Amino acid sequence: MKNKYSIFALIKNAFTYHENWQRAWRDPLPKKEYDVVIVGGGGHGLATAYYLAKKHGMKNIAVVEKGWIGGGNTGRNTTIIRSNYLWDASAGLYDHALKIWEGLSQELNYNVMFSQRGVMNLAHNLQDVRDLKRRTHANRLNGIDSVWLNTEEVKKFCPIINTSPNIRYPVLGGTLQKRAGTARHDAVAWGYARGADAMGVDIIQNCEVKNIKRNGDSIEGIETTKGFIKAKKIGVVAAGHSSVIANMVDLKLPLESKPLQALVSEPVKPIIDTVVMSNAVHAYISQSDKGELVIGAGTDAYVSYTQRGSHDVVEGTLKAILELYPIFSRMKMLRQWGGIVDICPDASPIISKTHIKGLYFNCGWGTGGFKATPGSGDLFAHTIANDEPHKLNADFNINRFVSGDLVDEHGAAAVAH
Amino acid sequence: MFLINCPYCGERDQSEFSAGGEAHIVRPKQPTELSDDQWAEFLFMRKNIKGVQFERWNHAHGCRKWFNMIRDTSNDKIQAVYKMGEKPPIK
Amino acid sequence: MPDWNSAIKKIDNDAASVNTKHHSELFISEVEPIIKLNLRGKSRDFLSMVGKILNIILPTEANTSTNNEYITALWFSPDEWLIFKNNVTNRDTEEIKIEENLFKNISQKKLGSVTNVSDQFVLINIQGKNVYELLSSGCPFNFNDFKNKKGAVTQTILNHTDVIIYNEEINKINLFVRRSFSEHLWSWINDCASRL
Amino acid sequence: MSENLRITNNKFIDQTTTISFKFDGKTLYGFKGDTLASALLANNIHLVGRSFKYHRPRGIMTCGSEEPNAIVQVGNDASMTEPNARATEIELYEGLDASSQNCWPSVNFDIGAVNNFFSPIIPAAFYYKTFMWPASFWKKYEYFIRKSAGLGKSPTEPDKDIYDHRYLHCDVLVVGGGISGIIAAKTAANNGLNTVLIDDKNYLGGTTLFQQNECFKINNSYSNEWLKKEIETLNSIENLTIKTRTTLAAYHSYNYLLARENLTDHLSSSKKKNKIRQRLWKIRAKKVIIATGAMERPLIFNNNDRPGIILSTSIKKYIDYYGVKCGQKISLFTNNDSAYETAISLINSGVTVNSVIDIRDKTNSLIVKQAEKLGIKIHWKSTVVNTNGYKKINSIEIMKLSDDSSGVIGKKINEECDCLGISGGWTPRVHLFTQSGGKLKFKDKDNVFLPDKSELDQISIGSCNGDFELDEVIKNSFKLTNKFLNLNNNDYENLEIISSKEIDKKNIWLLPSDKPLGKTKPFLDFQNDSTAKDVKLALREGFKSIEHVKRYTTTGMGTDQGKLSNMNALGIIAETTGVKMGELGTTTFRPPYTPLTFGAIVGRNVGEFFDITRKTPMHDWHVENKAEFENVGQWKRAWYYPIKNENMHKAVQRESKAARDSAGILDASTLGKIDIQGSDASEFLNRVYTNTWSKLEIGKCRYGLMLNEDGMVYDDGVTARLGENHYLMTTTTGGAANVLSKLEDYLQTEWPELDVYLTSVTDHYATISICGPNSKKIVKKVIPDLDLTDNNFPHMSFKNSMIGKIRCRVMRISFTGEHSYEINIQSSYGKSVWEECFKAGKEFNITPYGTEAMHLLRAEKGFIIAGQDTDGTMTPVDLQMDWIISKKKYDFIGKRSLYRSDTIREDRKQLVGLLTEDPKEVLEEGSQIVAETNKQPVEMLGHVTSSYFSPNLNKSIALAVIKSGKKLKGKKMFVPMENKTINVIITDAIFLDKENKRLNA
Repeated sequence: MKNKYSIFALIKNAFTYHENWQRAWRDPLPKKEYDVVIVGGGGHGLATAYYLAKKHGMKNIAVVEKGWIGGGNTGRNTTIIRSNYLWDASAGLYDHALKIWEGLSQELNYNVMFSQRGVMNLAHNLQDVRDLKRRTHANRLNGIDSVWLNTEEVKKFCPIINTSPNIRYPVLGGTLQKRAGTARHDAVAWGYARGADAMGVDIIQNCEVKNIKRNGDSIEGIETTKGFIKAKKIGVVAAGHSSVIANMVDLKLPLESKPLQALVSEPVKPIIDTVVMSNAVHAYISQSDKGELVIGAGTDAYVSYTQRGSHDVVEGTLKAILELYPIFSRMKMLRQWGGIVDICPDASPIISKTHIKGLYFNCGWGTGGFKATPGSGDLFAHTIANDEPHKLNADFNINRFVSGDLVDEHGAAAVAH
Repeated sequence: MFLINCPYCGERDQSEFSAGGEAHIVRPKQPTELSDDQWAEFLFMRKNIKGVQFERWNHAHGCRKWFNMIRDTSNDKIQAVYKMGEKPPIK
Repeated sequence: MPDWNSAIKKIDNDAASVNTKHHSELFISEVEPIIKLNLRGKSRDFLSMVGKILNIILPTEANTSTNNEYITALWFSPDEWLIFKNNVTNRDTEEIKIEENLFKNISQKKLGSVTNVSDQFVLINIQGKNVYELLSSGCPFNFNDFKNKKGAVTQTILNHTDVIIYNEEINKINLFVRRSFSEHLWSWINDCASRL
Repeated sequence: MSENLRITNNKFIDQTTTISFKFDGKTLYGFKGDTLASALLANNIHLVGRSFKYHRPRGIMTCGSEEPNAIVQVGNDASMTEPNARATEIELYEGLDASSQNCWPSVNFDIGAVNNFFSPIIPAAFYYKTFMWPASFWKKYEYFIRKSAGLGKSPTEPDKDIYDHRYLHCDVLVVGGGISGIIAAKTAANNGLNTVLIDDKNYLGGTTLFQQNECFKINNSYSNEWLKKEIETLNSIENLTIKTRTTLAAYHSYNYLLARENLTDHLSSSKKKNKIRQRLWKIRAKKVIIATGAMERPLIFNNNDRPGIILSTSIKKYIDYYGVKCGQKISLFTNNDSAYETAISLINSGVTVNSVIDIRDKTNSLIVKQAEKLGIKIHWKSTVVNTNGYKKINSIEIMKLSDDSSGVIGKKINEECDCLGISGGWTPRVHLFTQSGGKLKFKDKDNVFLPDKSELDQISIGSCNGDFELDEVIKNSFKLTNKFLNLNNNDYENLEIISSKEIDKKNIWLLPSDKPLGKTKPFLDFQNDSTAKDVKLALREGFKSIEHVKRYTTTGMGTDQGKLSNMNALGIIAETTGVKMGELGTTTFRPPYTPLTFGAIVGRNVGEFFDITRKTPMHDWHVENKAEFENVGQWKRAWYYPIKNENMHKAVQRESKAARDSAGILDASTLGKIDIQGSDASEFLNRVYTNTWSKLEIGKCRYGLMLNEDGMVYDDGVTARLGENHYLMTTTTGGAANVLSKLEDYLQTEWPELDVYLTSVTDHYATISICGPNSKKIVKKVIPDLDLTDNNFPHMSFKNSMIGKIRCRVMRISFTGEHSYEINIQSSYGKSVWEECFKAGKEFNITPYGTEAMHLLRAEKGFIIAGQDTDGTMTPVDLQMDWIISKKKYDFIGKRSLYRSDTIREDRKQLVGLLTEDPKEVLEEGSQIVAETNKQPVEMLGHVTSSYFSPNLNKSIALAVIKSGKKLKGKKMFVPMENKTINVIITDAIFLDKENKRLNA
């Protein structure tokens, strides 16, 4: 049993100079065989393992991670959480996640700092207005708290936005989802890892999958840098590297892995207390609890696994930021980085079985996977445990690319997140 | 920012180019004879290789010519460029 | 008879029909519309037909140009060229003659294409010591060799706008920009030039 | 100014020019050439800020860009204030007004310091363990957490300064103007290579510039005198460009580098005006030589964070370069020889050096011998176990190290001091190298990470490459440069160099104290208040990766990005876990090297230059006639033309009515136009459009629909057959560039066998569209020679003609359903012909209409707008445009996708018309349609894509896409709004003139 975290635990441990805190998770060697091996120790993978153990009573589970947990897109994103998606399928999926977010700190006994400070999406041209209103109407009917704001209301909600009608692409209004917000990204991975570990899940870091061993149409296990691990089921949650794993079993996925960049400014006192996104001028921004402005850029158009994108993208994003927030011109970029995002043609994810028995994929989250972490883990766990999808992820199967029944969030999410 | 050697114009900054995805995915000559699966393979399925990838680029803000590039996606190193219709200089 | 209008709104109300602007070590002027034709073709017959009609050999070396007394031809790609008159002449008659002659002998004979793009592009002339300081404020192209090479041509981007730059003489360039972009670029060029 | 802290024989800064400045409201004085830090120290001000978490007093610690503590707010003007500026980098100027940050009410008395009291219960990452109960309180907790976060304050008004960009292409870029950079730059440039040398300081020479010591001599001169002569020769070298005050910010792949040049920050406000503040250089270098030197590290011991504790070599720079004494009685604490150079400089300037505390056993390098000769007291094999003094250090406690150095022994010595210099050895500045993708190797002997393998054409030289001794620096810099540039230069071959050499090296990453670790405060990251204890806590809790430790403890996440703390943190992890440092690896250094203003990154692309504005030839006319504009892509399109106080609705109603009642005129110049020639032009169109083109007569026009390969509608427009092998295609305004590039792609990649040429002529033509029952009369007046009879010039045909001596092409096509003409003329004449049309139409009350009325008019006729009525999920069948899909053609782009299992479904969303029960009720575009009102949740069947009040039908009309819409005509549906539900009836999508009578009227 793990120590419970609380203010009392902190006070108690202060007397022993904090020398007696337990490990948040063990550092086990891989066993010979697991019922389920999750490939990828990011938020989604750890959450999957957590829910497999918690909701489906599975005990013999491992998460293998080639680096350190949370070191991929989980630790590189701009932490935006929202569920105001256009299509019913997406709204169902992301709002399922949002509902879990709302009690996640308590569930995990780990403060993931989920901050419901609202997410605003701005409209800059008439088509934006139509699209965003369409989304707001759909959200309302789907029970998602999204409202349309006119320009004055936008200004009122976030006074530092330049809403002058004389700028190149004036703000014509926007939508607001108040339940949306941000969370502390690292804490999500750590919290799930701690929770999963407590239920016996083996989290094995620095363990890279080199090959997947299969016997005809079913899988047998994985070859790793720490040896062969036998597995009844394998759930792949490798984000940008999904295709690399898929290629091991000659499975082609409708994915392209592209660089996505983000940056933070130096920390300053609170100046913006919500999240503002703008598709038309490609910028989104929030301020972290440390005071840094967290700014996301777009993806580059080419495939790359380097975790580095081109400077033009960063320049373009900051250009848009200064158009909307000219007060930030003297702020300084402190750090800039890139992640690798795997993008589906319809900008929606895949949470699906494959034609290979025992092999499951959870991928294609593109630029916006963080927000779905708890929901994605829950639904993927369901899919693996029951060998069939939950109704909330039934539409996100691989076969949709054959039938043509896409969940096209492209129009509504040129810049997702 | 890559420095790309356009096979027609010479070395230029990446900002003059646009990327066009994987190369040598030939549009089927008789699409009507393909199954939905086969058509989906052409339309959507990609190798998305980490390593040496063959891809298409367009010198969009220069000569407007499309050409092929061999690039290692694990380090972004461009290994060769060649014109449409030409055989790849590297296997 | 309709009048022609510059694409660039005249801010200085002087008498000249085109915009001009002086800066330190820079003189920037708009060139009155002259005939510009886009030629496309791949075959040898195409090249020789153009040569015969215009009395000019189209440049086949990348990023170069050729010219004669009347006409300059810029290389765009292995099968695309821009030709333009060196001087403003009687637009309404002479232009049509050249174009129709080429069109008849090239396009209609299936040797290639001939397209009038006289007003597709606005031509801006920039000269002075600071030409390349100005260009490198918004253009990723490496002008180190270009600037010493009379007749050199490049298609590139200047302040996010597609442009064609032709090295007419040392420290004197012709810049072609699409008409709808020209006022914006003109404004950017002058803003930039005022600070060099 | 406290005179006694300045020495007057200093040669580097201008002590004859006094500059007044303000710090925390107090007026102070410094000299020209001072930094804010040196001027503050000269005024005996050490306390300049408070730390992030515990609000502990913080003083100036370094003299450069790695400064973690002395970060200040510059200026208090709402638009020009700058947060988090480093006092060590700010050049003093008249009127500089700086203040300390993260403290309230003042740096001297800071309420936030109460956190220091709570520090026992708020170790690293405590927030993950608490604030969870009750759940609803997190918002309140967070409010206070956020309030206490952040350092400086953001400006609150737009920046008035200007920023700029410049591209630079060179053969060799040398980064760093210290001794090795100078040698490299000179060698390169003297051999004909176009070379650029940049340095972030306002002078060249690095630390050698003030290294005047018997132990360091070149050709019998002091090393600094020799270097000065070298610098003097640089100006005469032809191929060499020198940029000072220029910081290399980012090193990207393909030798693409960004450098920021500061142009005005050091000038007084009157001199800054109208000048570019910062310029971002975008450098493309064939070869890069990194000569960025090394940084001194602090030592990690109990209470090592007090104001007055300064890096040893910074103390040396303050005395030798700025002529400022950091104290009167200085102690030095070191693990290497550098502190001895400082001690000697201090003694030579008349400052008392209490002692040097050295963790090593006795060593006898040249410099140490010299120090001993000067009588400097040295505590060998000793450590500082504690320091005292809250706002400024006043004494230190020294003890001997045990034999194995793991603890302390013997008697504690108390030494009074007003400043403690510390030196924990040197860290090569490998940041740029790693940014560029280079891999590091660890050199155990020196405890340093050094450049190893790189993909790019670059080298590192000097101390950033691990050469720390003067003779090695010179010889190796020169040798490596020669080899890298393939040169046979011998300029620096035969120098006679005297250099003290460090003999002993020793590192104890966390120095022992006489107290248990839990009771000590050994700081690692001074800005974020993370201590060695925090790192150990993280390790205990299982955060083993260096990245985990960093994120868990926030070590290295301050504004110095771990420049001072990273190596020490790694060392402590290595010591604690027993893993070798080389195996741990470092955290990734990310760009920029030092923080870079958003302004510099964006440059001039703000305000009017944020994005290109495209204008039509008639734009000025629209402006003169008070048009409101709509942004369509980069185009400005006339949206509507209000008369007097008309609002948009009234203007659009008037314009739409006039267009049907008499005549309307529209600027359609923005539509994309592509000239298509070649013997396979017809075949090409067959493949890119869904309908058949080969049989279109010359002189005729046809509407075409273009799909994506996935079968979804992509673009549409009218194409005219100008000749046997010649077409003119029109595209949507927004789609123009994409359509051309897509068509080129197919031509060049898939169908190279087709003889087709595409040339954009969008800008070449102005397009004037005149519609309405009187349009014919107006066109007749403008072009009298043109035979406009229906027989000669029917709908969907065009004629070439002349206006005066200018050629024009008139097309009889219609997007409004009215009898309508489009005049295409060379753009230069567009405005003039437009005005003529207007003049000719005056008697018919010709009315200019904008895009909004155009949208309304076409909706009355049920014409779609690609992008408004389609969203990338609509096939032509969904749009009920089955008629446009050729059944005969074997293939066209997107055809196969129309026959997939999902696309052939009959219950897909289909385009229909909608009429509201109340004809006055106008639906909101984007509103959703349902079949039942009393259910929650309820299935959404579709949505409204276009909706208007039609003045011509005197009722509200709308287009919508609805599931199985085709079959549902006549059915009643509901549009639920926030506060009401609107009843609608599904109808045909054509509301007006189904028989096309008006077209032919």
